[in-house]
Amino acid sequence: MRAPIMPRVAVQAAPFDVGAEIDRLIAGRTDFGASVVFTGHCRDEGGRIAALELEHYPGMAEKELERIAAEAAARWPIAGLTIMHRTGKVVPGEVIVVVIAIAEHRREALKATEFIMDFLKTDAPFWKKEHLPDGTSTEWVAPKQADDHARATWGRE
Amino acid sequence: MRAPIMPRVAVQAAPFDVGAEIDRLIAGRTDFGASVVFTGHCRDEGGRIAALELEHYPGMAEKELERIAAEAAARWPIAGLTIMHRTGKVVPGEVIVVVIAIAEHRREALKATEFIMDFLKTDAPFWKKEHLPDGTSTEWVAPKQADDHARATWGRE
Amino acid sequence: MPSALAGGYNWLMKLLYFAWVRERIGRGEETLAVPADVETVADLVGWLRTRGPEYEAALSEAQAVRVALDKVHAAPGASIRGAAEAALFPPMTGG
Amino acid sequence: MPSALAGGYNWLMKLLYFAWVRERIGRGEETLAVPADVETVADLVGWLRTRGPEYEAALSEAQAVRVALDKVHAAPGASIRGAAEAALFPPMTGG
Repeated sequence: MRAPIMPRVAVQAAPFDVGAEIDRLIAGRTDFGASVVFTGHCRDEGGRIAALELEHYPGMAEKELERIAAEAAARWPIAGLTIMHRTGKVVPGEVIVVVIAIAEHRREALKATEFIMDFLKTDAPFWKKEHLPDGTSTEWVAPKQADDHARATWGRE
Repeated sequence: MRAPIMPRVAVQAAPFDVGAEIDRLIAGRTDFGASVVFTGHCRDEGGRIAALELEHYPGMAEKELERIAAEAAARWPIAGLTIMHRTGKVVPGEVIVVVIAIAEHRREALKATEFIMDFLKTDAPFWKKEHLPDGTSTEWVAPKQADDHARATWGRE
Repeated sequence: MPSALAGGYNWLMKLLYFAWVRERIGRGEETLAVPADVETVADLVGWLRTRGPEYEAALSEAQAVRVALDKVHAAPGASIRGAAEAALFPPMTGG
Repeated sequence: MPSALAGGYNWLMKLLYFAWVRERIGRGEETLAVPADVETVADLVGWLRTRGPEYEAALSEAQAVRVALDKVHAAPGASIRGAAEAALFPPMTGG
């Protein structure tokens, strides 16, 4: 009986207003019981990192986020979904990625969020470069085996 | 090396300012990579529910939330934690419970949030009474077997 | 006073009731003199059921009634000795 | 133009490079005439490696290089026929 949801997906250089995104998804709605807001933040790793620079593949990045959103919505009866990812330079504390999932019950919202982040990490074409405090040296972030493993636990694809 | 965290726990009749609670936990911090904000909302169930009334056991409610917070912090290396629960009357759309967990990596923050909600549902002394739109009839919400099952999957107290 | 207890005297305990247990009993709290032979949580529930039809109505679904002693969940076999406060309530439905 | 391909003519493909693949090759994109006998993603990577030391430096860690055809992830054995655009990049590290 539930109408298919239209996930909101965005890739942008501007910082996010997470509160506004939550409002945009849930304002006026009384048909959901659980909301999960996941945000991934730039860490300074004890002062080692001055900034991260996010490179992406324009066009494919949005397409992959849409594909992952559709897959999550097909797996769990979620009532609303937002996935947003930053590009360009971000400084410690800033939000790199935000996932907002609402559902009737908590389990769907939590599982969908976990699934989206696991797939986003391994499938969405973004790459992080570290800018170190000395202002010159930079280094590409290495992928984590744990991320490949996390994606594999979902059982297909 | 991580200092023990001091979870923030509150039980209150006033509506929550979730954005302010997030800020309170994360403002100025650059030592975490993942934040999960779970909110449980009053649903109207297609117009069946006009409001929920939340009864609680003062003293024990706070104590149980603190116990659950401490247990979560002992299980996962979380960097900050907030658990808040409403009492009294809430209307559809309003937030009943909020859990905010921050951690270095997403998995800890997501798992801790899931764990906290599973234990809160079965162990924290709150009871919901439904107020129906006719203005007179009320009914106590029945516990869900799924909640007992969810708690049991964590393997010990 | 352990000697008084051992001698079979009643002792005073604060009882709290919540949700439909409270509604059926008709009050939220009371202080009762609990007989000395009421030793466990299960004994306490059983003894309360003998106090009148309103208690019987509230507590007959023994599986459905939970007990906390001094604000900590207690199993049916737990001793109530030393507890100043016992709360009886249905399974919780918060969150 | 299948007949031209069947006849062994080269065909034009847009190549995109990202992250350290881009840095090592020294450019973000280029359009190349791909020989007709380059049929799969693996063939394409192998052929690019023959184009010069900068390509060899970028693509020698064959396990580490991923390919997308027309903005969709493609396995090494996938056919590149019909694709207008191929992107080569390291494992992703977003989120």
